[in-house]
Amino acid sequence: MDQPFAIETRGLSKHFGDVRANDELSLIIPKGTVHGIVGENGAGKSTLLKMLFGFYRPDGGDILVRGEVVRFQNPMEAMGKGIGMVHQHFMLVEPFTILENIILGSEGGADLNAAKAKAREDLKELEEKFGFDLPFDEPVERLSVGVRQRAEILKALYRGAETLILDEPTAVLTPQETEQLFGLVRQLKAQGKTVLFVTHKLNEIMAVTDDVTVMRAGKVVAVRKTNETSAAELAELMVGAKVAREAARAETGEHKVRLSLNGVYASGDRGHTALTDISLEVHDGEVLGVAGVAGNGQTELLEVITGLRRLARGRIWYDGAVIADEKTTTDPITLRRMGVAHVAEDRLKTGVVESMSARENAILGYQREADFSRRGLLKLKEIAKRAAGYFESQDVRPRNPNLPISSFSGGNQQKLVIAREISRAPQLMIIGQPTRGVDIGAVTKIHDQITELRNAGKAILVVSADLDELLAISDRIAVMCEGEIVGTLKVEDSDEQTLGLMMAGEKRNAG
Amino acid sequence: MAGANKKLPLWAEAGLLPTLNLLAAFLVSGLVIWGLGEDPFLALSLLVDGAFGFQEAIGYTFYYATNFVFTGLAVSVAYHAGLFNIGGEGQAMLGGLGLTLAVFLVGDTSPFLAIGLAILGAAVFGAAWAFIPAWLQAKRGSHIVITTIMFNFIASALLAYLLVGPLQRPGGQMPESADFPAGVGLVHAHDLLAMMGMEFEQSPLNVSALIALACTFAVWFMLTRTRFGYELRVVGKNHSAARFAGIPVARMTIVAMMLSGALAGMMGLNEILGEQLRLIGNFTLGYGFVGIAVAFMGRNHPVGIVLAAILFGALYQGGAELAFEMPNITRDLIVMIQGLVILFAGAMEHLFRDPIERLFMRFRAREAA
Amino acid sequence: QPVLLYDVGGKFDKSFNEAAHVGAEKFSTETRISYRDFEPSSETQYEQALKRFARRKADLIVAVGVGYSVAVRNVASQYPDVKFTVIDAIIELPNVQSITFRENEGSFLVGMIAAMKTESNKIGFIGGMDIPLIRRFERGYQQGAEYVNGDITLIENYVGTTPSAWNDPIKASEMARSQYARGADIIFSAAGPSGLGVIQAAKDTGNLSIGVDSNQNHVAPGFVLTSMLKRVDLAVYMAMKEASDGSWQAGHRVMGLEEGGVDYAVDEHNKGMFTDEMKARLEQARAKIISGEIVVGDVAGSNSSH
Amino acid sequence: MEFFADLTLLIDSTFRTATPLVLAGLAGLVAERSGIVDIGLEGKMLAAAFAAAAAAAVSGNPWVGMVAGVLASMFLALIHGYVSIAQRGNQIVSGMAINIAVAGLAPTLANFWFHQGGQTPLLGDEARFSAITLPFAERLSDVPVLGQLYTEIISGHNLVTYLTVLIIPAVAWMVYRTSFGLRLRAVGENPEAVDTAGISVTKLRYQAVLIGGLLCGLSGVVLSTGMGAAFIRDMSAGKGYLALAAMIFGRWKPVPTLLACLLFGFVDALQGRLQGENLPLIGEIPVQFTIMLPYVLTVIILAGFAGKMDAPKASGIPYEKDH
Ligand SMILES: Nc1ncnc2c1ncn2[C@@H]1O[C@H](COP(=O)(O)OP(=O)(O)OP(=O)(O)O)[C@@H](O)[C@H]1O
Ligand SMILES: Nc1ncnc2c1ncn2[C@@H]1O[C@H](COP(=O)(O)OP(=O)(O)OP(=O)(O)O)[C@@H](O)[C@H]1O
Ligand SMILES: [Mg+2]
Ligand SMILES: [Mg+2]
Repeated sequence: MDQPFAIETRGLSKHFGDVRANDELSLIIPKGTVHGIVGENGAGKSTLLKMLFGFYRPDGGDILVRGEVVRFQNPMEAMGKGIGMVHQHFMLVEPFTILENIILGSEGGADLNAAKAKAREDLKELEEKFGFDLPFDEPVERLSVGVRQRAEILKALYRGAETLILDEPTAVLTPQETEQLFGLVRQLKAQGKTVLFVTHKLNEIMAVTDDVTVMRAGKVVAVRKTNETSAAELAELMVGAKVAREAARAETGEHKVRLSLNGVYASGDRGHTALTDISLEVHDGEVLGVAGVAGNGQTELLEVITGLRRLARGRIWYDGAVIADEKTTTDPITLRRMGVAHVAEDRLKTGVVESMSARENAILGYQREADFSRRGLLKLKEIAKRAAGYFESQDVRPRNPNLPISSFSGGNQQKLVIAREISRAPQLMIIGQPTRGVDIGAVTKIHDQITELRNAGKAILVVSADLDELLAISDRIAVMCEGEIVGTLKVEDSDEQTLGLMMAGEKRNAG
Repeated sequence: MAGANKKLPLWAEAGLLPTLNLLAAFLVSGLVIWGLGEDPFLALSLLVDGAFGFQEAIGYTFYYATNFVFTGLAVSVAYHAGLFNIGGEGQAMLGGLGLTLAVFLVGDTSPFLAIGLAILGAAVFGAAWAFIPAWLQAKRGSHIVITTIMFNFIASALLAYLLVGPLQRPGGQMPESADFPAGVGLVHAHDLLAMMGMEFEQSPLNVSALIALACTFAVWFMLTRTRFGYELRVVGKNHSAARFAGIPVARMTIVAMMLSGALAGMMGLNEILGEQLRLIGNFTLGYGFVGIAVAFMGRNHPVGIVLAAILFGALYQGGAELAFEMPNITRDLIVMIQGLVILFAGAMEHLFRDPIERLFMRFRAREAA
Repeated sequence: QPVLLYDVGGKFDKSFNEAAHVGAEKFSTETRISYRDFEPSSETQYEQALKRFARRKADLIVAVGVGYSVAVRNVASQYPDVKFTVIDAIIELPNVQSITFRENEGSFLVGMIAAMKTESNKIGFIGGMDIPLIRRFERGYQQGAEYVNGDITLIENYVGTTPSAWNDPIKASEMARSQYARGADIIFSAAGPSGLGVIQAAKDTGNLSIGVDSNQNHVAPGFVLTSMLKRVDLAVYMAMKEASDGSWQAGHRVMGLEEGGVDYAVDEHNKGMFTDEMKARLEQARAKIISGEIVVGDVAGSNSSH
Repeated sequence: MEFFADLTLLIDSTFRTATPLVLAGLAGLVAERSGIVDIGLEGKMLAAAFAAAAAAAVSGNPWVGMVAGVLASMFLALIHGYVSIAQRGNQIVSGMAINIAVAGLAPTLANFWFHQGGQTPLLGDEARFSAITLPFAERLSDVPVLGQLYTEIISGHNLVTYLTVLIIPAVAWMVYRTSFGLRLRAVGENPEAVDTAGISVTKLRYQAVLIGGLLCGLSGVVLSTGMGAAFIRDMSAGKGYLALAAMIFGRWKPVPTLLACLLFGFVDALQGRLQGENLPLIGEIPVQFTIMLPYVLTVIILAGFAGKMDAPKASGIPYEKDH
């Protein structure tokens, strides 16, 4: 008989120490549907998925696949049951080619070359069916996130996945890539596959899913048919309260130029030219958004401005004074003293020191400021006080500054980082990916804070992969492509499509 | 893994676990001894008694421990900066050389000045020897584990050259320098105590033990209380975050290594300026390597390092006494026991941690209920 | 009960520690007086060990190796009523007997043997650790060889510069192979256990080697030309014997050819390789050395007191 | 001609001395490619040298020695594996501990069994892998150049050396041309990816350390039953560390590692050759400085490669999958 449910869980529970990550969780996912899961950071989404994929073992309850109870000991068994997963942080071996990554673990035979040859054949078929076109022999480390993700999906399908689990797949994608992904998802559905889809972006839920489950604190708080609910309702269900409208942007009028780049060139880590002839201005009281497909120079742009990368050519002025040119770079400490704050794009890699406590992270970059250290000695009391303050003001959870930062979710880490950088009342704020992977509750709060700064007449530069975000908080949006600024638009005359096309380098615009 | 260290109370963390590991090591050693047809329990009691049983023994135990405190601190300072300094051995040798040169430079004119200079010389030469690998690591990315190992070999050859050449003891047969001028040397503990009217058997224990303790405190203070220590640890954990925070990674790498080298170099104070009163070709006897084990057994915490150092001091001294008393237990066997202790106490902390943690969890759960 | 203290080289170093051990064994089997011995693992333990046995009022403490000089000096002055015998070092104290050897004289003779035996006119020397003590082996060896044949060439190598050089037979044998390949057909190795590598190389390449300290002729019969004996065993034996029958005296005793402290070994394994003519020349030279007609050179400062 | 002769015998010696380095280097390579840093090569080598010499001495058969040596080394590899994989312990400390423990245990057992003070009895030729003269070596020896090369350099090494010549391509093939190799390289780079691909990280790493143990075992075997003819305390004399250095030089790749080992072997032979030589200009170099040569050279070459070396990203980091 044909069992209608692809996956069912009954009273599924998972604890980490005393944290109930998943608590008596029951849900049903009909075959051939796209099922969305939303919830705050730490709601338990990833945990649930990892159990379904056999990566964690449940502490209680059952998982049923096509009607039969399963007890996965490891992902292999899950795959055996036709469950494939694309993780939030990709599970790819960077120096390997896509092909090698795909066959890893299911080579079928000791001879590698034979295995590769065979895999190529089998993959052709899949490619036809789902319209992939991947550079199989490129090392993954050279590929864009979008491509990597499709590689991950293909990997799952190659292993015969019937049900595909996606954890925050769009967090790092461009609109085009996102669209491409959705196209793929619809195609999978058309082919009778089931898709389980976690995201923090409710419009995506509305766009692709058939049903949506809302989680809070490890529990299911609601299940809805997508066409019978609204983003607003979901948001409410998630946080358990009405989500405040984002603060309005006050009229700040014309203001002096705070930051300006003129003909800036810089080379990237691989020695290639990452920035070509970049010129831009940021005024007080405005938010300049920078859009672009990841890896088109945004990272390097942030770095040259914040003194982490030297220029090959060109000049950078701050408040009328040169802070960088071919010869000179101003070091981050001095920049901070001059009132330049920096929210690093890659939180875990740059913005925080994972194994250090939240308290110690609360002064990272400001350790030399008078109120944190005097004559080389740390002012521990002062630091503790400040950290506690950040936890309060940003409502960081769990409320314990002594935990290592690694045991906070990205969302909470980000709140802390923002607090740290805002606390110095900067004149210029440089922000990379303000809300990547952060739940909407936090997103709203962070956006509000950015807007408040702006209204208070500060200058802000935001790099983000999330166009909605840029459209929501920017005054002007500059679009980068292949290290150049292909155009700058006033927010009122920009929209996803145009921006998207410009990002893809299809359309230029001297706005 | 986060908060794993929070799962146990301090006494279990710092007391119970190390003890269990130690017992495990002794258990295995005991089996070997038994296999060799000797009485393990007698051996153990002799070892303990030989290490702490009488004043002289205690003196020797702490004398050896002093060496390990220096080398252990050296390893851990580098480690906090994310560097593996296997070069303690060579740095110690150069430290010994530095202090010797200082002594022969001014020893005859002013012993006091000489001692002062010697302490300085030990630190400076040790630091200098660490500088080159550090610089290569910072600027050229040369693997510091390898370069420091190489520098150990180079140091020993260099010392050998000087000790059968320029620094050769007149008419000497072995690679060793002439004796230090009279009066140049660190005060022994028994003399010190005698001055204070306390009777204590003779032993090589000398004031460098106090210097070692001072260094321990300094390192602890530096790591936990100073901005420099904070920046050093940031560099150790995450270079890109360090750059973000405006910390000059390369310079920090070099400075940390030089501090490490200086600490290792000061080991010579105890061996050379404290006891031998002449430079001996191979006076380091692998203490630099043992420092690695000491540092990790001490969980890279200054206090832990002191405890681990005392443990090893006891093994050395007690081991010697054991070999005195039981002729069939050779010094080789003692070396093996040391190896096992390093293995169990230094590398297998989870052996008992995980079960014990589970125990505590259940215990807490019951309390909660 | 007498006590024997080895140096860090350890009891069975196939060298003079072992020789000392043999001497003590000989003593105790003859006299049925047992003895205690101890292998320190660091210089620091020298003094520790000396004190310990001094406190126990040992009849005699024999310390082997120049490394002991300082330690013995300190402890002996602290325990004036205890007898000390130190080998390879010289301490001037009323309760210390110092015994040193003229290794260079023995080396002179084996040098002659090598020179008389070589067909390639090239001979080799491989030292263990590069220290004066070993340099004087080389010096005497060279002088002896040149005494026989003025234009003989000597190829020399040292295994290393740290104590580990005594325990690296692999490197020693590589050096030996190289020397043989370069034309040497006889190699004298003063390298402790590393010397076994030299003998092995001689065997593998069908050449000759010369052993050292104790008689190593038996190690590879036919490939060990002879061994330069350094009779530490004799010294230890005598010291213990004298101490037990009361004839022990403090002071400095030098053991050269005259005293039979050094010599070359002839036994069933190698007597075939000696012609009477060779023997004659050797005995002649021995006589000349003893009479002082031949003065065997030495390296700076060996044997001078501390 | 003098020069040519010198060169041939330097190269000849290079092959001999490089053999244990290459084997140990490859051992370290396999282990570290899987993410397990193995600074315990020294100890495994020594243990194998002892076990091989002891077994060969007792049985009079080198093959028995080889088996014993390899087993001893693999046993230690297993311990290191257990500590690093199951116990998630510090791999460097574990390695050092093994080195120290073996340095003590081997002579103790040797003394206990053979009463020759921490040594094993000298092996007769039948009990060891002595030099093999390849066919025609004698006859070709007087054919200029080629013939000499054949006789002097190619011929006349011990069996293990020739075995090594086969092992090198075998290891390279395993690492790059087999599925196992793919998994091996993957687990050293990103164990989590391997885990989610459904392969047991633990099993893979145990396999790697065991292979390492086998290779390292052979390197010990050649020391005491090939190049030497007995076990002598500490006879590994730092070769384990040197092999590790060679592997890092070789950037964790088989062939470059081989070259690095050959370089070390050559420089070592050269330093022996330079001792006591009166060089033009320089004059006679003191032994202590010729001894330094290999180490100084290592440092110089290391400094030559600027930039980070591409070590396996996960090497030295215990893999913990939380629950
Ligand atoms: N490996 C772990 N160890 C300890 N606790 C964990 C672990 N993983 C998750 N948790 C706990 O379980 C809770 C749920 O985590 P989970 O990753 O499922 O949240 P999430 O919904 O995926 O959050 P996000 O939206 O940030 O991805 C967290 O609050 C956390 O405290
Ligand atoms: N090792 C760990 N120890 C304790 N908690 C953990 C651990 N790993 C993850 N967590 C918890 O799991 C939750 C989410 O983990 P995850 O790694 O999914 O965060 P994240 O996905 O980076 O957050 P975001 O989705 O906002 O980016 C967090 O609340 C965090 O507290
Ligand atoms: Mg998650
Ligand atoms: Mg997440």
